[in-house]
Amino acid sequence: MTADVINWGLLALEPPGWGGVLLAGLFNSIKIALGGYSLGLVLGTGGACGKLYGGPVVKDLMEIYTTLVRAVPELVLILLLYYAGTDLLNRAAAALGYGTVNISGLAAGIFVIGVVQGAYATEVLRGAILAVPAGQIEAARAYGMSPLLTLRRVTLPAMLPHAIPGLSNLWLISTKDTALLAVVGFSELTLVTRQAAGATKAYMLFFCAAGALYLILTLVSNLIIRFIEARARRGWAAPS
Amino acid sequence: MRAEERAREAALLVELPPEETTVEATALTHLPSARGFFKPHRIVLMAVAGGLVFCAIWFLRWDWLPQYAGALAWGVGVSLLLLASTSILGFAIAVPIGLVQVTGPWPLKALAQGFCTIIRGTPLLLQLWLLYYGLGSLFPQFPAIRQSFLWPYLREAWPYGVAALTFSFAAYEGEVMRGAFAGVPRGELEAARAFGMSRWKLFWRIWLPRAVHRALPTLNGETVLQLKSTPLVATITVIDVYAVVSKIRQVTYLTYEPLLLLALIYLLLTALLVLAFRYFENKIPTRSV
Amino acid sequence: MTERAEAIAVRDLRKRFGALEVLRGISLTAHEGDVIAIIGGSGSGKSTFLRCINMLETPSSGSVAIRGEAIALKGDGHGGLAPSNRRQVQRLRARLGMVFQSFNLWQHMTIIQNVIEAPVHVLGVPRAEAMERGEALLRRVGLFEKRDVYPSFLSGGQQQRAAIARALAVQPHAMLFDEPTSALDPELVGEVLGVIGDLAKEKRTMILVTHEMKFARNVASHIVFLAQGVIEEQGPPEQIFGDPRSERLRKFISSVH
Amino acid sequence: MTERAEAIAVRDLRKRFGALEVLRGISLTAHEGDVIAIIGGSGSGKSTFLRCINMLETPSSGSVAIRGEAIALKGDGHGGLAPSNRRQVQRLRARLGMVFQSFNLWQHMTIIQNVIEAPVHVLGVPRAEAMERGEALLRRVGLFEKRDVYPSFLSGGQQQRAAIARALAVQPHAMLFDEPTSALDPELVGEVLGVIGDLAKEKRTMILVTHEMKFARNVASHIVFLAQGVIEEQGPPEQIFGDPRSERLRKFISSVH
Amino acid sequence: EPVKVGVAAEPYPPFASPDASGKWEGWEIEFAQAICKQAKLDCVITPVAWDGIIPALTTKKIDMIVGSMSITPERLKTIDFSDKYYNTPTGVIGPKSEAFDATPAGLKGKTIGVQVATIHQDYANKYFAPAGATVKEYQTQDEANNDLAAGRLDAVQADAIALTDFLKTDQGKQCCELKGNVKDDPAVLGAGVGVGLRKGDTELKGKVNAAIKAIRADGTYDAFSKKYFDFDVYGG
Ligand SMILES: Nc1ncnc2c1ncn2[C@@H]1O[C@H](COP(=O)(O)OP(=O)(O)OP(=O)(O)O)[C@@H](O)[C@H]1O
Ligand SMILES: Nc1ncnc2c1ncn2[C@@H]1O[C@H](COP(=O)(O)OP(=O)(O)OP(=O)(O)O)[C@@H](O)[C@H]1O
Ligand SMILES: [Mg+2]
Ligand SMILES: [Mg+2]
Repeated sequence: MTADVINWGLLALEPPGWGGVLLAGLFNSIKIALGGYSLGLVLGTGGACGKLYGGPVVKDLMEIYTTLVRAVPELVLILLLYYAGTDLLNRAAAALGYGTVNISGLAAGIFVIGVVQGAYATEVLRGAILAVPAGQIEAARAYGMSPLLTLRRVTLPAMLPHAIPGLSNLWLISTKDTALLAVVGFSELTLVTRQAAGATKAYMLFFCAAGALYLILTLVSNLIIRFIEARARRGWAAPS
Repeated sequence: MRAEERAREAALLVELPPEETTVEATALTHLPSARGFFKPHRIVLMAVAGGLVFCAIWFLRWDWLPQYAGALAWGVGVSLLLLASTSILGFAIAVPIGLVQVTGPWPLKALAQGFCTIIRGTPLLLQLWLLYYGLGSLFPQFPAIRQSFLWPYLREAWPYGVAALTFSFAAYEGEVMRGAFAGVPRGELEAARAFGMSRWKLFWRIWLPRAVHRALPTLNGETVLQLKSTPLVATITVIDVYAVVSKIRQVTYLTYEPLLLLALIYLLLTALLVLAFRYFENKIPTRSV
Repeated sequence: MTERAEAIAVRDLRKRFGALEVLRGISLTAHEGDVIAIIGGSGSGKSTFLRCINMLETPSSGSVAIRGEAIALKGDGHGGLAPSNRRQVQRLRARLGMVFQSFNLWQHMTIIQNVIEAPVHVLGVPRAEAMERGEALLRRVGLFEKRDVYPSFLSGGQQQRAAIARALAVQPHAMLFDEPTSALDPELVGEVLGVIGDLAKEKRTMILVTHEMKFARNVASHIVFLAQGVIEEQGPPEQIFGDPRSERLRKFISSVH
Repeated sequence: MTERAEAIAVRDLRKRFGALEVLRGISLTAHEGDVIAIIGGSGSGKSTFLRCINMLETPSSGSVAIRGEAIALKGDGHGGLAPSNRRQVQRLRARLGMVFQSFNLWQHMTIIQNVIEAPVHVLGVPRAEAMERGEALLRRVGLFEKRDVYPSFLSGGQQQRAAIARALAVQPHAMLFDEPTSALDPELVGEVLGVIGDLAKEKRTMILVTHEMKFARNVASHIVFLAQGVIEEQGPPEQIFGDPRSERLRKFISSVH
Repeated sequence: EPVKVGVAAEPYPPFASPDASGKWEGWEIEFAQAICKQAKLDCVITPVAWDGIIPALTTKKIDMIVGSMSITPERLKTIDFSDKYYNTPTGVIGPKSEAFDATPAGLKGKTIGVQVATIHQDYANKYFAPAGATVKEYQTQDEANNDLAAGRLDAVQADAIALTDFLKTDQGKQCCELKGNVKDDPAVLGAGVGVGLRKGDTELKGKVNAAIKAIRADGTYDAFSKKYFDFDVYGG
């Protein structure tokens, strides 16, 4: 129980070690982060297009969305969305006569992280699209491309190099935001760490172990990001 | 020389994407402009919004509000105090962290970079719990600490909250300051040297203010992000506005109302922060290119 | 001239930006094989005129017809016009090869991908066929070895030649050039003008805005001098440069020489 | 010339960057009131020489004396020299007004703050006095109305004039100019040269690196032609421009004219 | 359709805590399994953050709460309860080095830790805070215990069984002892612990009540209780 004897056996993968539980929690965190991030990308792409090309009403609605999400703490948003979002969904389903829909914790977590990420991604992508030289898009128009084709063939691929640093940061934020789901009792890495620490009283050991896991996740992600970035930057002249 | 290069390479391996790229995307730094507020579609939207607010007031329960007004105000005060103290302390640490990464000897450089990477690479919630439940429960095992004059403070929760938030701010803003220090044009520093400034004078009069000036827009965003991080301290028994609202939720068993109010409070606080920063930024105008 | 078909016919084109009337009634017909050079001072509306032809800029009034097919226009509710049929505009645009002052090559595609993009994705040419034709075009502008290189690795002159190949790849009815050399360093201008000169010799229909008077004189079959949004003077190069009538034109020519 | 005091005396200055020896033994004396223009091709070491005078670059060997006071130097352990007394360098620098090619005004201060910064914070002049003198200087360079404006809102020419006022504010024993006009648009060059010309007429000690030959000829009392790190030729302007001896100088003059 | 049984996501031994394989175990988990079996319900144990467990129930994230939740008049305004399934007194523990008793006078000037959203919180706020004690709220019981051991609290008030369990651990044995049980106040401390149910979910309530009666009658309840306690946890 004192710090001088660290009981590494507590981290063993098999019970009575808690390593397996931690890894399962990490796996849950990654699942939510991946799901939320993907959902965020979809929402963000829609949001950015809406903000740039939408009608006045769409533009204003998007502005409200990104303003609210960027001004309110994630923790508060997560609580609101976790309870309100699923409740509204249930009520809507009930009103439409579907009865209650069964929302798993995983889906709720993905939904919550996704909505938050969506607002962030909207801003990142909007900035990246604005960074595409207007002439590139005009050339597409001049060759008879329809607006959708222009978006698919020119605007989106051309903005990618501008968006990647921002999107990489969003991914790192998304992995860390999963920890906030601990406060609604979702069994991701941070919560299982707290449970393990509470059950064994080895607080330092487990929190440090979880920190190391998050850090590894971050650093491995970062290596992958660099690889992707190097590929997306093909075509950009090397900085002279 | 060789060692330095190796250290730099090793450090490069763990460098995270620059913080500046997302600050504006994750923190509100500009309020929507009031101009053109009265276009037809806006009036409709505002009517809808008004309707929603009315519904919220009419159909939801707000009778608990007067009873807790005092506690809420107190909580807001605690949140703001936390924000101010940790931002200022964090900034004070961020300056040397940014500076040594630009000019420091490599051991300091590596240390600063390691600090930034570890803090930026792990969730704040975890850091908070590590400090409070982890480190905090180790302290009393040392009689020396238990008997020291620090113990009355170490018993409390807020020092751990302040420490965690300060470190977090220092790491994120240190990364920003690194870019800001490195981005000050060499010529301006050279001009200062050419006018006979000593190193200290050059740092205090030219390099630091110029770097801060450059970092100001990002600093705005970082401070908003810091405000958004403060509610996490409620999980280690500090009673900020989030904790007050949690308590209201538990006592009244209301799901939405307290949270909506909380969101509104943070929205207003963010707007206030943005306005304050706009005031400062306008003091030193820069021509937008 | 009269027996050849009309490639581009512009009637009484007007364009205003807010209070500023940039084009004040321009009519111009380019028959198949015509090479028309548009010259004029800065701000005289040359670019705007060119951009109105393929509706990158919508005119305030007037009409444009490509190969006898009038572009359908309707009021846009703000006192100007807008195409009433977007598909028609896209179809007609697809066969007008436009070359911009700043090249506007797509930076995320290699040179050959730039060249085959419009044929494959707009005109629906099979990829292999487009590839083959694209490579032939690149060979022609002297860029075959650069086919798999990204644009930002090329010099300005090479980029502009690639842009010309891209415009040729859609087998255009007519080519539109907007100051194709003015973003280039002086030593690179020659290589681009050489390519355009060759195209002119083939009797391709071309409308080009240029500041290179010597070049315009050698290459164009017809010169149009724009001033303050109207055609101040037009005619064969010998007449425009040898015997300018209007005072303005005379001044303009002496200022650029 | 001989009876006037020595303002700047450089003896056998050498400077190497790694393997490259940029300055290969330069000696030059500027007496009070001299206006010395340094000319020479790109990379000939003009800037390096100027920067060695106030130790922004430390020489590899040789010595520099300001108003008869030699700058104390010691070996830096890498085969070069370094100032042995930092305070001395700072004190001497404070009275050498340096004007850079790219102005280097401090962007976070207004123009007047830029001007009074060194007098107040380095020389310890009372703020009110510095302010008064600074305003007089700004009036002199024609920037009085811009005193409370931040540098980024000024044109290049205005910025350079402000930089000159900043250099004058320390009441310098000598002024050093490193190509003060070469970062300016051609139409802005005149206003800056005008200010420098006025200073020259007042018989201020100045060393200026410039590419403006006509200006150097009109203003300088002495011309130094640097080539490949040595003084190839020097003398009064009439001789240098009218009757150049060395082949290199002759070539240089004809190339820049 | 499975019935989601909400348990607090925090360790609360001996009633419910996760083991090293991530499975939940404890007296209350066995109780939940017993009534589900009895009532032929297909149950899944769903951990939920304690302070959000009632919203989770009302927003249908879970269908019942088996989380040592006492039946209080205040809670009955929002949710419904089954009959009680256990009842234990409320105790106060403190460090061995200090002598005081579990009365408002004894706790004057002391910092007392309680878990949020519990009857103990309400009780401490009603009786001890006005008498000059500082009440500190914790997300989990476990963290309050830990802070007591760490010397950051002077006392912890909680369910007597949970406290006894803590005092049996190494950590508890070293530092602390039971200072006594508090004076009962049914208006605050409630009438025992019941299964939390959504209002209007009468069908489930009927099944649960019947199941509780049945396992009490057929000895199942006593059988698994013996594994944990050497007294009658059902209470009088
Ligand atoms: N989108 C626009 N909005 C407002 N004014 C415009 C716009 N485009 C062009 N103009 C104005 O129209 C006038 C003509 O512009 P245009 O680009 O056609 O001139 P130009 O003859 O091509 O000149 P240059 O030789 O400089 O390219 C200019 O005064 C310009 O400022
Ligand atoms: N810090 C440095 N490190 C290495 N080489 C340098 C450095 N500074 C200057 N040089 C080299 O020294 C040579 C002389 O440079 P310098 O700037 O003095 O030339 P210059 O005469 O001022 O030329 P210009 O007219 O282009 O300004 C150049 O070859 C330059 O590349
Ligand atoms: Mg133009
Ligand atoms: Mg130079």
